[in-house]
Parts: sequence; C-alpha cells; structure tokens
Amino acid sequence: MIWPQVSIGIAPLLLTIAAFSLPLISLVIKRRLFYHIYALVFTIVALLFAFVNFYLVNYVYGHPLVYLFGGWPGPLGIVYEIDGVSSVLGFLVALDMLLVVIYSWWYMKNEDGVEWYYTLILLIETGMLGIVYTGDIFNLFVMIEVLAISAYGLVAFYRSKREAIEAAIKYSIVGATATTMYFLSVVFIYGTYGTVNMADLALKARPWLTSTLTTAYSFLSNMSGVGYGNVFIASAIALALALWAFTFKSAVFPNHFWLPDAHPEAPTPVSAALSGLVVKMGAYATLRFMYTIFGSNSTLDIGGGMSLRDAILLIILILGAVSAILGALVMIIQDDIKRLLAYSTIAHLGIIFMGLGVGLRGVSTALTSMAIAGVVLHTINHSFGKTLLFMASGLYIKATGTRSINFMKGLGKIMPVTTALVILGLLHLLGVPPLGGFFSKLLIYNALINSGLAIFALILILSTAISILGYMKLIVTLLVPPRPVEFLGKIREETLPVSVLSVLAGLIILVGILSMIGGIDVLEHIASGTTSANGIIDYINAMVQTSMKLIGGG
Amino acid sequence: MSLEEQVTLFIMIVFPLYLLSFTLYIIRAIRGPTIPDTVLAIDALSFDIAAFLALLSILYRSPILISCAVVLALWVYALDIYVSKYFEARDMGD
Amino acid sequence: MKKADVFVIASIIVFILSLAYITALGGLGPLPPINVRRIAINYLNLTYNTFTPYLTVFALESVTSIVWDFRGLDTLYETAVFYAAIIASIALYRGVYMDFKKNTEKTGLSPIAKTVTRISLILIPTVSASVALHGHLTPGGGFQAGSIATVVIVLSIIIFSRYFLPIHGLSKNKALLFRSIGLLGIAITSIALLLIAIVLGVNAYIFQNQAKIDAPLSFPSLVDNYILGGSLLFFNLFEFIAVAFGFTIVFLLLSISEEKVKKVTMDG
Amino acid sequence: MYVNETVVYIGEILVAIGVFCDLAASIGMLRFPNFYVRLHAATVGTIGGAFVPLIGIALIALGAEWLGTYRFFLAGASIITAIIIIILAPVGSHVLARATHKARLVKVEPKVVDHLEEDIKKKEGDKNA
Amino acid sequence: MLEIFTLTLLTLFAITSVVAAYLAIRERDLVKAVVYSAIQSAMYALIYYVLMAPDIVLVYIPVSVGLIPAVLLFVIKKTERYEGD
Amino acid sequence: MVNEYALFAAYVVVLSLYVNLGIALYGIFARPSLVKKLIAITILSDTANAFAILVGYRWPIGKLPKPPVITELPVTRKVLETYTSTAVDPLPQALVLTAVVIGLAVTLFIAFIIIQYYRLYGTVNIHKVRRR
Amino acid sequence: MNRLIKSIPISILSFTVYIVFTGSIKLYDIVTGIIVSIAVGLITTNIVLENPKKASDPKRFLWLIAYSLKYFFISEVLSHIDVIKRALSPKMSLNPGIVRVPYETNSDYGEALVACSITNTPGTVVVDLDKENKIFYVHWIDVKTTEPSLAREKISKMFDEYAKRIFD
Repeated sequence: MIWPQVSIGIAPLLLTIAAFSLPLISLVIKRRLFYHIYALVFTIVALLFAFVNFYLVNYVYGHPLVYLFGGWPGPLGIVYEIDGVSSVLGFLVALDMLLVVIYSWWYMKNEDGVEWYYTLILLIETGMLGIVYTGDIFNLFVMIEVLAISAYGLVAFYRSKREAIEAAIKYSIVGATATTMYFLSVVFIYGTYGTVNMADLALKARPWLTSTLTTAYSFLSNMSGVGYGNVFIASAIALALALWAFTFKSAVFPNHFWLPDAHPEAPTPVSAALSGLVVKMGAYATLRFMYTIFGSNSTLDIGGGMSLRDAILLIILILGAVSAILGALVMIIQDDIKRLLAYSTIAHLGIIFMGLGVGLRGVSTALTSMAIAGVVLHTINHSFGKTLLFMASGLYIKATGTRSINFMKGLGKIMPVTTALVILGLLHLLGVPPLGGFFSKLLIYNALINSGLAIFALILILSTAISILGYMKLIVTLLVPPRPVEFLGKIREETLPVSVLSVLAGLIILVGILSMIGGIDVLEHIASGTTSANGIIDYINAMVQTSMKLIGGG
Repeated sequence: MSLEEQVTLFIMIVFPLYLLSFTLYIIRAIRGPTIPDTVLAIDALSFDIAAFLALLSILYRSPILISCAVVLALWVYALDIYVSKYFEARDMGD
Repeated sequence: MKKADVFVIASIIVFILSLAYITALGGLGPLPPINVRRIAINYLNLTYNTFTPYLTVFALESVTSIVWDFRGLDTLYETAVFYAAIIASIALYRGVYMDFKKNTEKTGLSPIAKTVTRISLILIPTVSASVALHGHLTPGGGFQAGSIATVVIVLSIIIFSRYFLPIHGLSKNKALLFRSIGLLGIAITSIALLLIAIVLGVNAYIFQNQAKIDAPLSFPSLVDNYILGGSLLFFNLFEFIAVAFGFTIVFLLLSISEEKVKKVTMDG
Repeated sequence: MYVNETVVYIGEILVAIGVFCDLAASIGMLRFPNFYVRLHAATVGTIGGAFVPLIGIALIALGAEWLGTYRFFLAGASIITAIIIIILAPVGSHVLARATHKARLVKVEPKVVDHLEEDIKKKEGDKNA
Repeated sequence: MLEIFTLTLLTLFAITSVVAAYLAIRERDLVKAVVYSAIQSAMYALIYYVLMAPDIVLVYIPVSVGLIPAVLLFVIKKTERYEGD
Repeated sequence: MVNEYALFAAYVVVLSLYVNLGIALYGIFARPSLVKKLIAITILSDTANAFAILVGYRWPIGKLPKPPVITELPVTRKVLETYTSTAVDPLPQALVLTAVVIGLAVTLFIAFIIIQYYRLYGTVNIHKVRRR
Repeated sequence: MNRLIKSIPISILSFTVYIVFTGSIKLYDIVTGIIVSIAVGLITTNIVLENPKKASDPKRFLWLIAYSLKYFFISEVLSHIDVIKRALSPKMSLNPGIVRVPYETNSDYGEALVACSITNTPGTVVVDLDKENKIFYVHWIDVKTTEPSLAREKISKMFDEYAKRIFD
C-alpha cells in the first residue's frame, strides 16, 4: 500500500530532481528540442500525479490525505496535507504550467539559455505545488522562497532590457523583505504554540475543539505540548506579519507597486504563469491562515463585539476593495498591453481578497463556503483567462514587435483566430454569463450581499464596470479597420500557440458549462472542507490518524 | 578546591579583562579613522575572540562548541584579503 | 532630511515600539523561556534512543537530525533555493565565457600571500572535510563544511586571480557538473529507500532514514558499535560537495572582468 | 602523579600571559598614532593574545578530565586554530599594510625614513625617463 | 554567577551590534558600511555562540562575515563606492 | 538581585533586536543606494534569525544549558534524561539554518542583479535614476 | 601513480591535521581521514609542492623544529616585551619608518617563512617586497639604522639562515 500515499509526496520532489539534473544533461546534450521534451515530460508526469491526488481526495477517500515525510509522525516531521481546496489548486497549477511549457516551446524558439529557462520553470512549478500541498507553515516559507527566487530569475531573464532588471530588483528586494517578515511570523507562532504544523495549530488555536477531539488532543499535546505565553497577542502579531508578507506576494493594494513592473517584463509565458498562478499563492496562504488555522471561533475570535479576526477580515475586505477599484481604474489609461493585463490582475486579486474576507463572525458557514468556493472558482477562471490573454499578447507582440496597443490596430483582421480567442478571454474575465468568469463573480457577489456587506458587493460591480472600459479599449483597437500597416504580409498565425490558446478557451467554456450543471455545488462542498467546523475536524483528524499509526509500537 | 572549580574561577577572573580589551578594540574599530584601521581592529579582535570562544567552551563545559573558533579565524583572514584586494587591484578578479 | 525620510522613520519607530510593547505584554512569555517546549523535548529524546527503536535517528546531533531527517524536505528545498539563485545568476551570465591566461605570476596579491595560501590549500579542505564527515556527531554538517571549504575558492580567486582555478582544472562547467552530482546525490539519497522498497514490495517513506513501524528498511546506522547516522552521512557528504562547488560557480561568475561581460549582456 | 594539575597550571599561565598581551595590544591600538604603528599592536594582539592562550587552552583541555572524551577534540581544534592563526595572521597584516601603502590611504607619519616610497619614486622616474 | 556572566555578554554583544548596524546604515562610504555590517554579523555570531547554537555559528560566520562581504565588495568594486545624497 | 538583572538584560537584548529591525527597515525603505538596501536586508534577516534562536534558548537558572549534541557515550536512560533536561531547543536552530541559507541565496542573486543594473543605468542610486 | 607517490608528504600532513582536529582515533576517523588525505593530496600536489624530495628529508624537519623553538622562546618574547613597553609607557617612544631589509633565501617557501617571521614578531611588519632585488620593505617601530645590511643583522638574520637550511 505505498502507491496512493507516495503520489502526494512525490510530485514536487520529482520536479526538483528534474530541475537538478537538467544542467548536468545540458553539459552533454545541446539540442534545443531535447530541453522542450524534457520539460514537457516532467510537467505531464506532475499533472498526472496532481490529477491522481485530486481524484483520490475528492472521489475516493472524501477526507484530507496526509503524507508523512521520513515516516515521522505529525508535528515532528514535515507533513503534506491535501484537502479539497488544495487538491483543486494543485491540479490547476499542474494543468496551467503544462500549457505554459507547451507555449514556451514556440515562444523560446529563438532565445538562448533555454536550459536555464526550463530549470527555473520547473522550480516555479515545484514551489507552487509545494505551497499548495504543504501542511507545515515553515515548509510554506521554504516553498515560497523556491517560487520567489525562480520568479526573480525569470523576470530578469531579458538581462539587456533596463526595465526588466529594474523590475527584478524591485521585486526581489520587496520579496526578500516580505519573506523575512513571514519568517518572523513563523518564529512568533512557534514561540507561542510550540509547533509549526498546520493541523496541530488548527487544533491549538481552537480551545473549544479539545473536548470534541480528545484522542487528537492527547496525542498532540504529548507531541508538541500546549500554548506558551500570551497566545492571543502573539497570534495577533504573527498574523499581522504573515498577512503583510502575503499581501506583498499577492500584490494587494498598499503592496501592489511591484507587480505592474515585474509581470510584463518577464518572457511572456512566464508573465502568464506569474499573473495566472504565482500571485494566487499569497491568497491561498491567506486562506490557510485565516480559515484553517485561525478560523472562526478560534483564539482570535473571542470577546464581545468585533473580534480581532473580524477586524483583520475587514481589513482584508477593504484592501481587496481598494485594489479592485484601483487596478480597474489604472488599467484604463494603460497603453502597454502587458501592463494593462497586469493591472487587471491587481483588480482580480482584489476581488479574490474580497471573497476571502467574507467569513466574519455571524456569517453562516454556508455563506462562507460559498465565498471560498467563489474564491477558488475565480482563481481557476482568472488563471485560465489571464494565461490566455498573456499568451495571446505574446503572439501580438511577436507579430508587431511592440507592446503598445496603438500599434496593434486592426490585428483582428490579420490574426482572426487569436483575436476571437482574446475576445472570448476578455469577456470571460468581465463575467459575461455563459462563460466561467460570470459564475465566480456571482458567487462572491452573492456571498457578499447575503452576509450584509452590500457595499463591497457594489464595489465588485463597480470594479467590473470600470474594467469594461479597459477591456473594450483593447477589443475595439483590435477590431477597428486597419490602417495601412506595413507588417500585413509577414504575419501568420502559427499552429502551436494558437492551439494552446484554443485549449485554454475550451477550458474556459468547460468551466462555464461545469458551473451550470452543478459544478458550483461540488465546489461549495469542497470549500466547506476548509470553512466548516466538520471540515476542520476532518483536517485535524486526518493528520492525527495517520501519525498515530506510526507511534503504535513505540 | 578541586581542579574544576579552580579553572572555572581562573576563567571568571580572566574574563573581565578580555571584555575590557574587546571594548577597546571595538572603540578603535568604530572610530576608524580609515578603513584599514577598522579592518585591523576587527582582525585582532576576532583572533582574540577565537581564543575567548575556546575559553568559553571550557567554562560552559561543552567542548564541542570549539569548532566555531577555527571558522572565525579563517574567515576574518579572508575579510582582510578582500579589503586589501579592493584597495590594491583595479578589478577584484585580477 | 527629507519629508519622506521622516515619515518612514516615524512609522518604523511606531512599528518597533508596538512590537516591543507587545512582547513586553508577554506575547511570547518570558523571553528567553525557562524550559524548552514539549516538541523540543521530543526531538532531543528521539535523536539517539535505543529504547524506541522505531522512532529514532541514531545520530548524536539533534540539529543535524532535524535538518536532514525530521525535516529533511525543508533542507532539500532550501538547497533548491540556493540552486535556483545560482541558476538564475548563470542565466544572467549566459553566453559569457571565462578566458584563460597561462601566467598567474604577475596578477593577484603579494607573493607571500600566494605562498601561504598554497599551504592553507592543504589545511582548510582537511578541516572542512572533518566538519562534514562528523556532522552527525559534532556541530557541523554539509552546508557548514561546504562554506568553510569555500574559503579556499575565494582566497584562490582573490589572491591568485580569476585564472587560477580554470588553469588548475576547475572551470565553471566542471563546477556545475560536480554541483549537479552533489545535488543528485542528495535527491537520490532521499528516495533511495523508496526505490528499494518498490523493488522489494514493502512500504517505505520519502526521506526515510531508520526503520519505521510499517517500513522495515533502514540505512546503516551502527557499524561495529560506531555511530554512522544512517542517511545523514550521505546527505552531509553530498551537500558538502554541492555547496562548495555552488560557491565556486558564484565566485567564478563574479570574478569575470567587466568589459567581457558588458560585451555580451548589454546588447539583446 | 600530578600530571593533570601541572598541565593545567602551565595552560593557565599561558592564558594569563595572553590576556595581558591582549590588554596591552588593545591599549596600544588606541594610543598609537597611525595605521602602520598600530600594525605592531595588532601583532601583539594576535600572537600574544590569541596564539599563546590557544596553546594554553589546549593544555588546560588535556588536563581537564571533567570535560569528558570530547576534550581531545577541544585540544586538537585549539591547536589547529592556533596554527591557522600563526600562519594566516601575518599574511593578513602584511597584505593590509601593502594595500594601504599602495593605495596611499594612510600617510606614513611620523617617520624616520621611507625607503619604499623612495624606491617607488625612483622606479617611476626611470619609467618616465 | 554564570547567569550574570552570560547575560552581561549577551547585553554587550547586542548593544555593539546595534551600534554597528546603525553605522552600517548611516555610513555613506559603502566599503565602510560593509565592514560595519561584518562587525554586526560577528556580534550576532557571538550571541548565537552564547545561546548554545554552534551549528548556527558554523554556518553564520562563513555566510555573514565571509561570503556576503566578499560578494558585496565585488559588487561595490564593479559599481560605485559612495552612496549619493 | 539576579532575577531583576536577568529581566533587565533580557529586555535589553530583545529591544536591541527590535531596534536593529527598525534600522534595517529604514535602510531598506529610505536609503537610495541599492547596495545599502542589500546590506539592510542582510541585517533584517539576521535579526529575525537571532530572535528565533532566543526563542529556543533555555534560561540558565539552576542548570547550565548545553548545545543540542549528545556528548556522552554509551547513551543510557540517565544520559538521555540529563540531555533532555539541559540541552537547548534544536528546532529553531534547524529553522534558522534553513533561513540563513535562503537569505544567502537571495542576497547572492540580488547582488548579481545590482551589478547588471549598474551596467544598464550607470548608477546604483535609485534617486538618480528616478530623476532622469 | 606518479602523482600518488608525489603526494605522500602532503597526504601525511593532511592526515595529521585531520586526526588532530578530530581529536579521536576510532576506526571511522582513521578510514575517513585516509580517504580525505589522499583526496586532498591528489588534488593539491601540483599546486603546493615544488620538489617532493625536499619535503621527505627528515633533516629539514629537525631544523624546522629547532627554528621554531628558538623563534618562539627568544625572538617573540623579546619583541613582545619591547612593544608592550612602548604601548603602556606614558610617553610613547616611537621612532617608526620603512627600511630596506635584504634577504638571501631562494625558495618561495623560505621567503614566506622569513616574511611571516618578521611580521609575526611585534615591532616589524613587512610592507612590501621586491622579488628581483630580494628586498623586504619592513615597517620598523624603532628605526635603529637605515643601512640595509645592518637592518638585516638586527631584524632577520636568524630567520634567513634557518630558512636557507630548511627550504633551500
């Protein structure tokens, strides 16, 4: 019975090993084709494992799955713990990265340094899968760094471009500060709770659960003791530091300034991965901290009136709202197509963070689950949509040789398929009904309205309305009758990138269809595994049950 | 008085003197006035600290702490070399 | 002082004071604590414990045990971070080649320093190898030893010149080769028992060192009553190689002359 | 009979000498007027203040039975540290002095004579001529 | 006795490190700043030593006293020495 | 007397860490030179590391704390008991070990980028670049 | 193979360092020590050794030991006392300057030995050297003479003679 367990732990590890051996092979084999195939093979393998995990968690076991590294029980060793949300996101990461790698095949055709590029791409995927799967806050820190440093490297990939290097510097200095703050937060948490395991923390932060989960409690207090010092204050400061780091990583309002520089300057497939996936990791970590560890009725949620957790959630809501508006507003005046898309990313992250802020006290679990389902769905939608748009922008840029929208007038006539797909993607991001984007915005909107946060629901609508202008500008520019353009003859649409775009468009439509035929219910069920009390109990129990098997004879 | 107590007492007596000289070194290191002065002070300070660390490991009765002294001695020498190279050469790699 | 500076300073002071105030309120209890935490006692207890044969590392050093056994995954990915930084730097320098110049007599620092460095070429690698190979017994381990060994690399680049290492057969590509071998060694050690277990049809964990209650395989830990620490020894050895050569790459890249790099990296 | 005691006492004497040298060196560091003169104080600090006490510590460790089996490690590592110091410290001072002189960071003042400066000037004069 | 002694050491090292860090940040000559930051790192290494963390000292001294100043000096040599305004 | 002094000294140490944190943040956000920012980043991560080690320390009251390494062989129950009751917490040390290496990696990479920045802009002073 | 034989002196030195640093002679230490010392020897032979025959001559080692005894117990002590006196006396009697000191030893190692010995005795520091004319430029805290040969007499005659015996 090794197989189902190993598939959880092995996927990121395999990618790391692949990344480790690529430079070694590059000393021997210099064929460009080989690198493409190499990266492709390993991303496909990772996708298989991610799919297996997704399937196992949601359809076979129905409760979170745990892998103990080194055969050490729970809080002693590192634990990978996959619940519904993380299995979905892991699958999304693997799928999206596969498309990015296929697209890179075309995009990196004439670039040098492909072996380093693919090494870093593999490490980015390692980092994201690790973040999503891990059940340990310090391992989360390490994985964030794996992700971050490969991202810095890829942003600086066009080394002779001034803007790229400046963006990389900004990104890396800000990122280094943020991760150090997160490390400080981990130290605070360890100092207080005496553990860095998420499930363990989830139990320790909920004193009321100890009477329900007596076995787990006795096991865990034997392993990692009980709290130490003033738990309330230390958790508050740890959470503040951690959220600061996560908002940096997700580019939410006061800390968004690096994103519009960094994302456009990377090679286009990397921009797609950064905007589509990497920034979501901050939101995912926030979800873990605000719902799994310090969820409702936790240490931070005590006292009358507005609890500290509510205050933090409100701050998250406000920050999300500000970035939603700000991103949409600034997007309108952009002339650079990649910058426009980057600002749109900020707006959408604002929406995601607004969804994350719903779980205030007094809001029912069903509503919170709805909001989290909306967050997950919006993450999926935005990933596909933004990946599509960035990849298409890469096609345009290669065709015209510039990133300015003004020079792209009339490209719709010359590249009809691409433009059609781009319009589909834009409508998707806007939230036009039959497409996926509509349902996620609807879910978040419903959750906000029903939990008495009508103003934020209005802001969501407002942000969408403003961003229509920006998107329309792009669509209109692409569709207007072309002026006599000099590049008319030499542009043609190539098969490979366009087929990747078509796959993404298909996925977008698929998400829409699935949402209509009951996918939302499934997603809400999955999300309730993170938000509801029973879900948390499952989360803790899964870790404890697996760990206790190892203690047995000892 | 056993040998152990006697050695401990001896180290305790020696220590304030060490700290005093460290303080003087640090004052020189911070006052400068030029970079070579600072580096020279750090140099002497660190070699003395290596000896001090060895004494500490006897005082704390944990002999395994000693390996740090070697490392300190090695790397402070390297610091000298970098700074000299910085001033002497046109390029660090030459 | 500018207005922005004042603002920054003020906000930082507020941040610091609030942090200090919160700690003073007992955010972490008395600092430093009087007793270690329960989990620490568990770690200390399981480092070398013949009484719980299925839950122990069989090494004497708790920190190295945590680093490479209890939380080995962290360390693997930490190595990956370091690796990513080096790969990103190489990617920044792609297309730049080292130049060879046969004579190192005229370059570098004073001849006395050169002569003495040659002696320390014996001394330092020996010491660092000792630190690496006793990582499971005394403080130290792969990374520490690797960074001690880096002294040699740095010194020879700075004292002799950038040509010294390539002349004596350690070019950037060779260093990359050795580094990759070290990294692959780490990776293979981490899944070695798993691979053997798949062949034998038994259970095993990734990063497993000693036998567990449901996983019977283990690395050799005691040979002739001498403690080997199981996989820690291999991890330390490979990490030593990987780190030393990783730094070699970094400093070789840093030492390339600026004109040469500019020619390649400035134009598209 | 009293091997341990003797060894330990010798070691303590060496450490005491070391501390004295150390203090003197640090005072010299503060009082001496310029970098070149301070170099000599630094030499006192490294040889008298680090090398000698490290040998002394090695002796103490050999005699200190309460430290357990690892005392040999202590002694050995102290000796290696001492050797490293006596090999590397002079090179450090020399290299620093040379760089300082080459880069003209510090004036050799007060001075009786500066042959190095004279020779450098002579060489430059030869080149120019 | 030993407690007081340990505490005194810690306090001294901590204060020195603050002074060195302050100077490192305020200094306009970047080479000096690097040297000051090396002092600060050495003081932290001593704090780790007193706090019984030999493993950290072993990794920290090479990294913070040795390698990072080396890298920074390489950087300063390749870029510029004084921090403007 | 001892206890009061202990408390005072502990506060001084912790406060010094916070002050260093503040100095480092000031360096990162307010100093114009990128190299200075890099130095500040190293100081920042040092501070976090020192804090972690302090959290894992065992106060030297009664027993002398020891490094987390077993030095007595053979390891009997008694040896283990003394070991667990005197050694300091190894976990923060392991975490800091990882964090130091990660900080080093980031620093190395930022250093490389700063050099490249200078090649392209001719300065590492961001104020000067912004003014252009 | 030739290289292996050539590297034996270095390997022995390396092995000694390894064992002294480890401080124990269990089987594990000896086995790893032998492996490490052979590896270090093989790698560094061509860099470190000029003439392996010299390195395996016991007479030279005896001279080295005699030299170090004389050096540590006489020259070092005297010069330490001198400099400490200067540092502590209320009126510093300084008379510094840089003087030429010629040397005679021929090998690199001899040169380094003399230079390190001069620098390691407080009161004299080698600032620079001229390899072609075989001159050290020594910063001397108390310049008694500016005549190079007399300065050699005062500073480095003993070191130079022993260095010739040990390394030439």
